[in-house]
Amino acid sequence: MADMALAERLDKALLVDLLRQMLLIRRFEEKAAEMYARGHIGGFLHLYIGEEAVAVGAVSAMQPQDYIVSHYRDHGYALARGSPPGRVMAELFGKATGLSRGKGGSMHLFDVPRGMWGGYAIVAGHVPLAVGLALASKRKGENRVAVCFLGDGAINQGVFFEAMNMASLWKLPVLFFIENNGYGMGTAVERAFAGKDIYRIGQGHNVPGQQVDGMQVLEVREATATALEQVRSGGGPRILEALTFRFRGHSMADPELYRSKDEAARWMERDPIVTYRRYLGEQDMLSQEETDALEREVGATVDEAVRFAQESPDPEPEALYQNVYLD
Amino acid sequence: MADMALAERLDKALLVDLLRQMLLIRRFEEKAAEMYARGHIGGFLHLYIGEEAVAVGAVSAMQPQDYIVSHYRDHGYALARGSPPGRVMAELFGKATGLSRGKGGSMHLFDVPRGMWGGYAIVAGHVPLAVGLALASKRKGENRVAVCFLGDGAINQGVFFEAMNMASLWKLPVLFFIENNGYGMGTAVERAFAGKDIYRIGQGHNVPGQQVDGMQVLEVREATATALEQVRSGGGPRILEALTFRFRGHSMADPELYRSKDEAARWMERDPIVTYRRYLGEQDMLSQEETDALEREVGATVDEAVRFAQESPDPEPEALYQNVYLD
Amino acid sequence: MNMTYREAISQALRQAITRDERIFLMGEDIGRYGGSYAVTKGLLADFGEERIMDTPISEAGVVGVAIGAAMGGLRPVVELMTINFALLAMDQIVNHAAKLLCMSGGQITIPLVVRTVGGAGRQLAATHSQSFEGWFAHVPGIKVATPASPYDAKGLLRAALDDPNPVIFIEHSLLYGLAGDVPEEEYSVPLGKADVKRTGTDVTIVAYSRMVQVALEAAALLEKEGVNAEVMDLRSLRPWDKETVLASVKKTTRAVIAEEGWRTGGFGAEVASTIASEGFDYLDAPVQRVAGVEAPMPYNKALEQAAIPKASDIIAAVRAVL
Amino acid sequence: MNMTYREAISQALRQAITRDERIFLMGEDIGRYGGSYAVTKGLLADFGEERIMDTPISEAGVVGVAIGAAMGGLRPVVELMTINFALLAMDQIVNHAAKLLCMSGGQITIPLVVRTVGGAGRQLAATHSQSFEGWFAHVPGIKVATPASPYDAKGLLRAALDDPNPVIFIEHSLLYGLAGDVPEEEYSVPLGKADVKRTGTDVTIVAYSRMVQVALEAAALLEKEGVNAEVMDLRSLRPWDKETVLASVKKTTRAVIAEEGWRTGGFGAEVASTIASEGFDYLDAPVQRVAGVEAPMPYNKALEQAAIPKASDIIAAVRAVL
Ligand SMILES: Cc1ncc(C[n+]2csc(CCOP(=O)(O)OP(=O)(O)O)c2C)c(N)n1
Ligand SMILES: Cc1ncc(C[n+]2csc(CCOP(=O)(O)OP(=O)(O)O)c2C)c(N)n1
Ligand SMILES: [Mg+2]
Ligand SMILES: [Mg+2]
Repeated sequence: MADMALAERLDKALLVDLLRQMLLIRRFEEKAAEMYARGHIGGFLHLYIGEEAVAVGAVSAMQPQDYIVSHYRDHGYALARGSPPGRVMAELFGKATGLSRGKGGSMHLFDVPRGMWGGYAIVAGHVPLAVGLALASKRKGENRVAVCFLGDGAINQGVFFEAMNMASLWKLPVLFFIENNGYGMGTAVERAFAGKDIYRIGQGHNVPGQQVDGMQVLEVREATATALEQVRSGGGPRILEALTFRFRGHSMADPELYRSKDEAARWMERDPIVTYRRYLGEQDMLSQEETDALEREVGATVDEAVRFAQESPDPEPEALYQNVYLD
Repeated sequence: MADMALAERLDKALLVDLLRQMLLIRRFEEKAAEMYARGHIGGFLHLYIGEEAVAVGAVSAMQPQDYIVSHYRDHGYALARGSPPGRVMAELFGKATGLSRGKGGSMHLFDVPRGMWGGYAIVAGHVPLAVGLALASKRKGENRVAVCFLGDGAINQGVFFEAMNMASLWKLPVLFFIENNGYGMGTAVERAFAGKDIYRIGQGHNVPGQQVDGMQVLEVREATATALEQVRSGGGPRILEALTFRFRGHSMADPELYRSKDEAARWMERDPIVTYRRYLGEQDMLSQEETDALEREVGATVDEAVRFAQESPDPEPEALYQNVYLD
Repeated sequence: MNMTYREAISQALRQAITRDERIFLMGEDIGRYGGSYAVTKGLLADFGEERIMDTPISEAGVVGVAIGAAMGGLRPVVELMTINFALLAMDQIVNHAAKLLCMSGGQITIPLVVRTVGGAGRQLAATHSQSFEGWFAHVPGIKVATPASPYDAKGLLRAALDDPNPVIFIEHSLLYGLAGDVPEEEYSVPLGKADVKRTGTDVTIVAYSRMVQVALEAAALLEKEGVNAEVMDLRSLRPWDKETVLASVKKTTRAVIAEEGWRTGGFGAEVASTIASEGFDYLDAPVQRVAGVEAPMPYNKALEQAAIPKASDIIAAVRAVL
Repeated sequence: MNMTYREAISQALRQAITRDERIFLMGEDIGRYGGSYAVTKGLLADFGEERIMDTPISEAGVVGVAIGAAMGGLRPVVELMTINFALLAMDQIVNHAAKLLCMSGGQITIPLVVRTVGGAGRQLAATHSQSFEGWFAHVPGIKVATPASPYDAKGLLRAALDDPNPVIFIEHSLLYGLAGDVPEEEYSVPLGKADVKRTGTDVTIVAYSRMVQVALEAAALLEKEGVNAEVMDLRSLRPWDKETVLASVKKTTRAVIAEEGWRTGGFGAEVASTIASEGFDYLDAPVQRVAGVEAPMPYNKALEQAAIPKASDIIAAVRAVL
């Protein structure tokens, strides 16, 4: 790992906390998969396993006032942003205590007080929303950057270009964070996108881009921090592309016929949690005991989240008619 | 004019014919404006005056089997493609003898037998249609290139990128011909498009582009011929951007508050017809008598077109119900 | 004051921008060009580029950006140049504007007004002459206003701007020149309240947008035949004022619905079906629907006129129910 | 042969691709992934990438490219992964597919089939659970098929593929597992012919797509109460078979319409309004409409179930008309 220099600038508590967050997301999702299999969770469940360094690295570089606007593979962002795991799990269970009161489910996690402005299930549909939030921020002089997370598949939607063009034209504080996990459902990037480099897709619109290794949390954090600084200082939007891989299928129903076991295995060798934990150990930042304690802590948090979700009530039947309109 | 070398490779008949075509478009449209003012033409009428070198240069470089798919500012393409001026005028009049039987009007000129596959009034909506025609051509091994004419304003529509991406991905024979006349309605290019160069907008998708002076018919012709050759040889799509200017308002209703008389005057000095006629004269290709004869010929053609349109019948009332479905 | 429908809307916008600094306009050619129907003419000069934003030609993106700006605390008023281009923004309107309040469990609000222009009659041909108001009225989470007079245009726009929900505000291009009395000061015409434009006893004609004018024309002609028609302007389609309509039908026992768009699945079907069911015991004759001819709109003027409902069509329908 | 709705559609596609070399499929993840509802599974291996084209996630562009390919003499079958995403392609479908034949004066033909999947019931929440078939049925120039059984799915798809006009073919995700008898060979079920699924004398229940199954369920329960319901499957919404529906209502004198989508402006309004007007003299009770609750679809399972019409809702409506 080449990010020693990065690590040296951070204190141990933070470095360990990044690991804790990644572990939390991993264990949370493993448990969610189990709950899905048992029928407690319905609809689509898109796991983030393998991509944890992206959410954790990126979100850790954001300021509290900044906006997260993300696609439907959104558990990682919410958890990294500090949404209570119990309320996230409760949303997956469709409970009244869920982040979105059981109305949204896995794909639509909203935690506005914590700056989680939603997961969105229309591919790329959320991109202009992020640009609009950035417009509001700029107009109101708020110093809030909108960070829009989207997948590699989303850049083939026209609205991405429409929104990026306006963001660039009006120099709005938005960071387009493209999580390139190699596939949009079963379609490999190169079978869907005619360009060579995703991070350069903004060049024609004057939007600079950069690529980062999405399997290394500290690199993601650093690259995000730099990009955010540039965006925040009024230079207009930027693109950051993180190279990563989802270890699981697209959603729980995916037979994964479109990619080889080999390819997956190569990426799994670079498991962001395993490598980062090893690295912290090598740096004498984390002992085996501390690691075990972390696992226990995270395990307990996840168990507690499940308990909370299970014991939470369903929404009242009247909830069906609530929040259709605001009076 | 720097294109003597270009001219030398062409024979005189062709060189003069290019002038004749430009003149025809000019006089045709001047007359159309008059007919509009007199109430013979309704709806929107988007004049092409000032841009004649683009249609004439580009279309003259196309092969008969190639497809034209154009935006609504389409009189020039139809006339350059050889559609009978009488039938074009009749369409503007909404007559049964019109190119589209009076159903389409100015914005929707269709002359399929001559390779004019339509003018389309949804900005950029026609771009994927051209790509689809190119797909059909490739699949059927037909050696037909689809030339898609669109305005500078159209590149801000997402579907342009969606279509271009597929064209590039599948290496389809399509030429995106962007007529940059500086404005989309009243919005200057730089107030709508955040990029620097339109012709480079395809780079992110691996679509090479080039720019040409749209006020010089021979240069447009040469650049189009080169681009078409590349496209036809299977290299995938290309972009050609022609720099031009519409001398009239966006449509007949335009008060033109958004641009200065100066700017217009500077472009009018480069009137594609005036400069080309002068050039032909300088080259001893065209005498004053020949010029006068050309004007008379074109004038007679336009008068005859108006007469044809005026004397043509309206569609029968039943036409309202025709061609809604094919049996 | 006497002013046109166009002026009434323009004044409503001007007063709103002046009153509330969160309010701003976005749209294609609303600024330098002056608006393609000149509704926003002069506003850029008075309020500047921050409040009157010309946008690229990107309907989906523009509506999406406006939704985001509304989420972020501003109050955008988008102009979609015509309702035909709203098809490009359908996903943003239906999947975001209409749903985020609910889907977020109440955390996101979208105080957004989308102004657009529908209708035919200017020889703009098939892709530029459509009426999709019924589609928007189908979608829970948004409201739909369809003003038919200068007075209502101004008042409904104020109501839309005060509404915390997304409102689609559908103008009609042939009404822009229509003049009428409009108070100078701001006022609100509530969404969901129909207006009895003309009282009558023999038949209820239900209409909205430009068809209100056509219905009034028909009613005037019918009067000469001794038929006394009540003309009802729905003013908004979501919510729509079933109660007032049913009360009128109870009185007249006969109903005709007039709309400009295609018949099959038009909003007229909703109104007719509601009257036929909930007013079953009132009706002395089957409800008649007057609507546009089901064909892509032809460019040719005579064909276009034949495709759009006229007073004579309404009169024929009234005769059929008498 | 006994096969599922999914298998019937898959077989229809396979036979069509085999029979006609102009036919090819385009869509997101229909190839390598095998189709998000597995309808196209196995086709890529058998027919190759020229005939089974995976596309980028670009609904508007994909439909537009397919329209162009149809113009150019091919016969594309587009899969839009769900009807919710069809909103992104609305402009291409409505402004191009539906209009070019007419707008070109008959020069352009678009033999295009757009397959898509509508409906709710899988906890996919507000943006993934909608029913827009009524919108497509509003548009002259396109046809709309809504198969409710494996037999019809196969036969209607053949009819759609033989039709020289653009056809929107709307499947229902909860029907894919439904099994039934389906002939091995190709056959055609005409668009525009309703199917009497069950004859009865007391009430006509008109439905389409999944609601046909729900109506049959309701009819079976009603039989136990001694109510003899006729269940009618419209099979296609444009054209729709008014004659057969009216003939049934003439016999039963009572009608209930069941649809899954939102009530206001749903296609049920068209059917109800037509029955109420053209069958005015037959009706002994107001037509009842059963439809989905007017709210963005909640993720929570119980709420979702409460929002979708059930057999008990249809039974209640039948009781109301008896
Ligand atoms: C407009 C739209 N089209 C299609 C889909 C179906 N769909 C859901 S996720 C997905 C793939 C997205 O891939 P990518 O953007 O790379 O994100 P990832 O799932 O890899 O994180 C597709 C096609 C959708 N939700 N929205
Ligand atoms: C989708 C859509 N949005 C808006 C319009 C209205 N409109 C017609 S032409 C035009 C400007 C197009 O500019 P450009 O592409 O540069 O072509 P030009 O008119 O300059 O030839 C606009 C906004 C439209 N027809 N379609
Ligand atoms: Mg991906
Ligand atoms: Mg232009």
